[in-house]
Amino acid sequence: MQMNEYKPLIVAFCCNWCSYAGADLAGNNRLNYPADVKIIRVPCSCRVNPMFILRAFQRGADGVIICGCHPGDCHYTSGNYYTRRRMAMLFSMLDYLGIEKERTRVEWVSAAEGAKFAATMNDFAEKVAALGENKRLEDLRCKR
Amino acid sequence: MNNKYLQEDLLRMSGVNPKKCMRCGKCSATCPAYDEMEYHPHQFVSMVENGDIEPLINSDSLYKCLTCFACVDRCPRGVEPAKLVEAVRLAAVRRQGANHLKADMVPDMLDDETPQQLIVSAFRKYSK
Amino acid sequence: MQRIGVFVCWCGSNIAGTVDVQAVSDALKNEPGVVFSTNYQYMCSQAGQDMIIQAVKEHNLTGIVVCSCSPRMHEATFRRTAQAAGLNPYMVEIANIREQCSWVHKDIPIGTEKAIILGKAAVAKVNLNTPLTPGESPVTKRALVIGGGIAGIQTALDIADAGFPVDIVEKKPTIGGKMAQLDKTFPTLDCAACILTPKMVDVAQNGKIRIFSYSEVTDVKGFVGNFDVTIKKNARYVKEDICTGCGACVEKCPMKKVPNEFNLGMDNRSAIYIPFAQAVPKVATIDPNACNMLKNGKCGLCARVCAAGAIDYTQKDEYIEEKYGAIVVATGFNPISMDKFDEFAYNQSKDVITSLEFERLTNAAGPTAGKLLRPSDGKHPHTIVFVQCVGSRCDACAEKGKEYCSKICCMYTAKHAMLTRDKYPDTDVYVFYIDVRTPGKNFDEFYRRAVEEYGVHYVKGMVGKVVPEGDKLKVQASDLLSNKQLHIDADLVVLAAAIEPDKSARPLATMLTASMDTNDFFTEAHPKLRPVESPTAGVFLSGACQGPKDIPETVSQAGAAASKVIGLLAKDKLTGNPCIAHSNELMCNGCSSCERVCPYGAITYEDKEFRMPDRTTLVRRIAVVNPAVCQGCGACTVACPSGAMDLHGFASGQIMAEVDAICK
Amino acid sequence: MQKITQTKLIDKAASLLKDGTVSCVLGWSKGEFDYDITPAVFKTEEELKEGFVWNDFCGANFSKYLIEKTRKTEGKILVFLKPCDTYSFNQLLTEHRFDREKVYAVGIPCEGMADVEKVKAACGDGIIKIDCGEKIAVTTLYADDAIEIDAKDVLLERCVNCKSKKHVAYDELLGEEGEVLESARFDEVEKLETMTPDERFAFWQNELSRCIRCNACRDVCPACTCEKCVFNNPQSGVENKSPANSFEEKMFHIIRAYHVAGRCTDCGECSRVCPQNIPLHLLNRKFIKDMNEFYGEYQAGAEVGQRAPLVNYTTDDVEPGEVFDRGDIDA
Repeated sequence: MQMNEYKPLIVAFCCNWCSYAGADLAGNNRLNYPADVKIIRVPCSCRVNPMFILRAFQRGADGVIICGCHPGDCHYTSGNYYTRRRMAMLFSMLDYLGIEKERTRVEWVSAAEGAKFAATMNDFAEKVAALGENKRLEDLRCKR
Repeated sequence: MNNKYLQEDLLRMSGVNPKKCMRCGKCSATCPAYDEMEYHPHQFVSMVENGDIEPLINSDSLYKCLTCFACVDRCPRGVEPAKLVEAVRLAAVRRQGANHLKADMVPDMLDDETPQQLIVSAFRKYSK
Repeated sequence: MQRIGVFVCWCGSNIAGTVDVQAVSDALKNEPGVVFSTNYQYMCSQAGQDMIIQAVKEHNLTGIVVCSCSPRMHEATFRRTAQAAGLNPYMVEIANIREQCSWVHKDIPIGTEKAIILGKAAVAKVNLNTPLTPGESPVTKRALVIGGGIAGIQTALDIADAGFPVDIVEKKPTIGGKMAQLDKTFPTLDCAACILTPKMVDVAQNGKIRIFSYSEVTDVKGFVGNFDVTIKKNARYVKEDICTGCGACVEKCPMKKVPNEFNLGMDNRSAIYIPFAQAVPKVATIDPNACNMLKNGKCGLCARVCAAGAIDYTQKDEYIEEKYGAIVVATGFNPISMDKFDEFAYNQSKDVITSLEFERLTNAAGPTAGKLLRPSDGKHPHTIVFVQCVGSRCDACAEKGKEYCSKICCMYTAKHAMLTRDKYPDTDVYVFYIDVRTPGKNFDEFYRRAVEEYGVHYVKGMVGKVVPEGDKLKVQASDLLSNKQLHIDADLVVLAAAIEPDKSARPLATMLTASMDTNDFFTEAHPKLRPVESPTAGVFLSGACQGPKDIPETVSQAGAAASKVIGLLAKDKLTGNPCIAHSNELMCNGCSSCERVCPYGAITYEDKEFRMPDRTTLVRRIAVVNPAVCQGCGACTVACPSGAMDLHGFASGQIMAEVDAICK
Repeated sequence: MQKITQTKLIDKAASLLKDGTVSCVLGWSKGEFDYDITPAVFKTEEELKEGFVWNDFCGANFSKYLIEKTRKTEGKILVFLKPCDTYSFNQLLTEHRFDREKVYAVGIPCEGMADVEKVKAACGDGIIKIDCGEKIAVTTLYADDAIEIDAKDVLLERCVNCKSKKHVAYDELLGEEGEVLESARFDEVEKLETMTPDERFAFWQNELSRCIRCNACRDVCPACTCEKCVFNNPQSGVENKSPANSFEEKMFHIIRAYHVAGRCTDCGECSRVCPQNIPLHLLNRKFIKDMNEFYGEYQAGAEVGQRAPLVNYTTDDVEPGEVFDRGDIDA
């Protein structure tokens, strides 16, 4: 499908217990967010390997967001605390390499926060769209 | 000025959200100036919420409030009625264009015994 | 190569309204591995499921992708369908094109495009799916109940009734909890002790129930069906099995000035004590902070008068380790501290009391033998003011109160007011209320009787301040309905203090890895449909630890928790979640990174012999995952530097395939 | 000029071999040229006398070699450890990568190692002979006399910013014990942090585009000891041997640095061996600096059994969205 208007491609990793359910709730409440956001379900945000994020950027994603339970509410008690450290380190490194920091985000969304999920996705998609295409972490061979 | 604007004005000036009130009446229960007032702290909250503001502006109750903030301290819901009273007071002063206390009246009131703080707060209370 | 069938659901118009389902099933037909693709009105209906089963048989499918509602809705349904068709249930993946597509997008081309991409991702994942078989673990047929109040007692009795052994751990010297301290119970006004103590005796006499009183849980390991619990039995310096509860020691003990916690400090007890006459176990306990013998070795009187020889000053804390299949939390509640409510002068006057203290004042076994007397001077109070909602229903930001309604105060205050007027018709009783909340069988009738028959003055308004003056308490309050400020000279002020979860609940929740809300009440697995289960498998909730409750509600929840426990213990084996971590021993470095992040301690190490290409043997340390303990969070998979650790069902390869499909 | 002499080390090694304490010695030996000293195993006193070298070019960190060596060797191995090597040694013990019982570690003081590139810059090409005495005497094809340079002027970056002269692990220590030093090793990182993202991107694009994916940085790294490296594993999704385009250089270096984050002792071997002179230590040090700032001071390998920041947490850690502000605030 050829689109004139630039549409960012956003990959969202959502933990099964909170954020994926929060995304479902956003759907239940018919809260709109851009179709550019594609959700991948993981058991816990701590399942998200930094390599997956790099992979997504390599394959042409313009933004990657990781959503998990609020710190302290992890279904597995401590998973999101590790996520918080891992992502803090990864994001800091990407920023250090000059990659736009608005392309990555971690957000804590509980199962009850459908509205927050939609608002977060709207905001993130808007910020990523404003940056335009991801040029700094692209792999030309993977381009559409 | 229409009531809706006035109401919005009051809420913005005071920063009070009267919807948080659960009608417990603890503000009025705790008020030391209760008997002096025609409208009591809890009534300020509910009347402003209902847009019934004219009677408040025209009432002497405005100037009976000691601004002691006991109601603010005790309110279980954090509504802060005294701030609302203060806001209504400001509205009254602005509307009349006539202050209860004018700036040129102040020098006469000054004497060495009066703490400066009192003058300042009285001025704050009766004019703006 | 997989042979994948794609089934796109219309969900009536829920999906078909914004997604061109025909276009989706057509587009997915050409994906690698897909040999069959169709769409249908309701995939989850019997007809839809039959369609899947039919297709599996006809096209020899090895994997299934259902494009439908959220996997949280029907993943289990379609897994059963796959199983019925002879497939491994874990060969099913769901593309969520309802909650995360058709319901959030309004434009058909956009919705359709996204649905196709989500479908492609699911197909890419199924291509890498492998059949999984859940592991099995045995069930220890014994339950642990933490807390020996009415909730714990009822749960334990019901579980024992079904034939399973139960242990109760109670931190106080006796079971009974808060109910044992109450006088009468609303709305029927039965005496609390009369209905509770027979149950306590039942517990004591039940062969299936063990009571660990004066004990606490210090460690919990393991998982549903296989908990390893450490119980610390505090030294009570009395041999429990020998003590007859005769009370001779209590009588002779010279240290008699210890505030009696059972009467909330309104009278004193001795250093060796039995909390109350009907205590279970009826065994004396020495308070080590008060006993002269234990503090400085001088006294020993109780040992001399004990005919049974039960006193043992050398007793040590004892740690007991026991296995349990299920754990019930029944840690109950406490009234909040009144320290922050200066306006009510609770700390300034003895005659300002909480409702629980009022219970003790009117209880025949209480400090005044049931006569309503003022704590300060022992005089009969003539004007009593009850204040409702003290610390309940406060603003979320307020430091001193709780945001929730404590639920039981309206009814017990009506009870107190009514009983006072009944026994002492010469008293004036005022109740200041914000709302009177009486939902419950015969509750409103009860409240109306207090007003109409007993003449209790219910005043809509709140007490603003209480000032002790002479032997009176000056109460300043508002009467909102008559728009007046009231000034009452009261003799006694009773505060209906908000209730909060017991302080022991938070550390216990950490041990159990059970979640709590911001108020420290335990969270239920589902607020409506699973109200007595914690989200942590094998942990159940009973009574006020989950939220404010009155006695009938507590008892019914206790029974419900018991039936859930019985349902669990009745199984011989539990089937686990097969989506768990596993380590590739050829790649494992044995570096311990995974062990450090595992929240369940599921990873251990062993030295394993490897045959090397040059025919030598190499012993290397490798990680081993205990499939019964692993819950499948995946923390280890990312901590692992070599990528040896992976997760069944959410393998790195599968997730990357999804990423690729989405980004293509 | 190293304080301890080559002869002393040979004597030590020879006597330990002789009395049977160890069965072999892991040490440095002469390579093709005088400046490319390479690791070697010595089994006899004769071999030691013939090949063992200790001078200003003995940068190699032997810790990593112990993994393979301890598996294959009967008896104990003698290993010489410079202060920075001992951190790697401990880190590998933390990760249970070799049997401590099979190693006899001798700590030796180090005055800093020379950077061959700097030597070449000072003396020109065509080096045929280097003598390390009081000064480094370099003989080249083109100069008549040996050129003398001060070792202090040609130190490796990691030695200029040496973090510690203290040995954190050894069985026996030769010479005097040093101290943990205050170093300016994060200054360069800080400088980068204060640049704009565009400048940083340009900087790294320039540096990383030189990468030829020789894998030397990975192969030499004492933290890169995986039984199977993800870059060699087709299942890892990042398997790749040579860079196809600019993305893969970045990908490789981010993943490499992330893999050793929290385990990297900042020994600087990666930058030392890089034939393209990419400042790889700046990636590792960024992680170290961030972890120090966000999660408290942590030196990998300072003690055996430490819990690295990335396998640890506190309930009030910094949020990932907040990490970016730090550099600016500090600046």
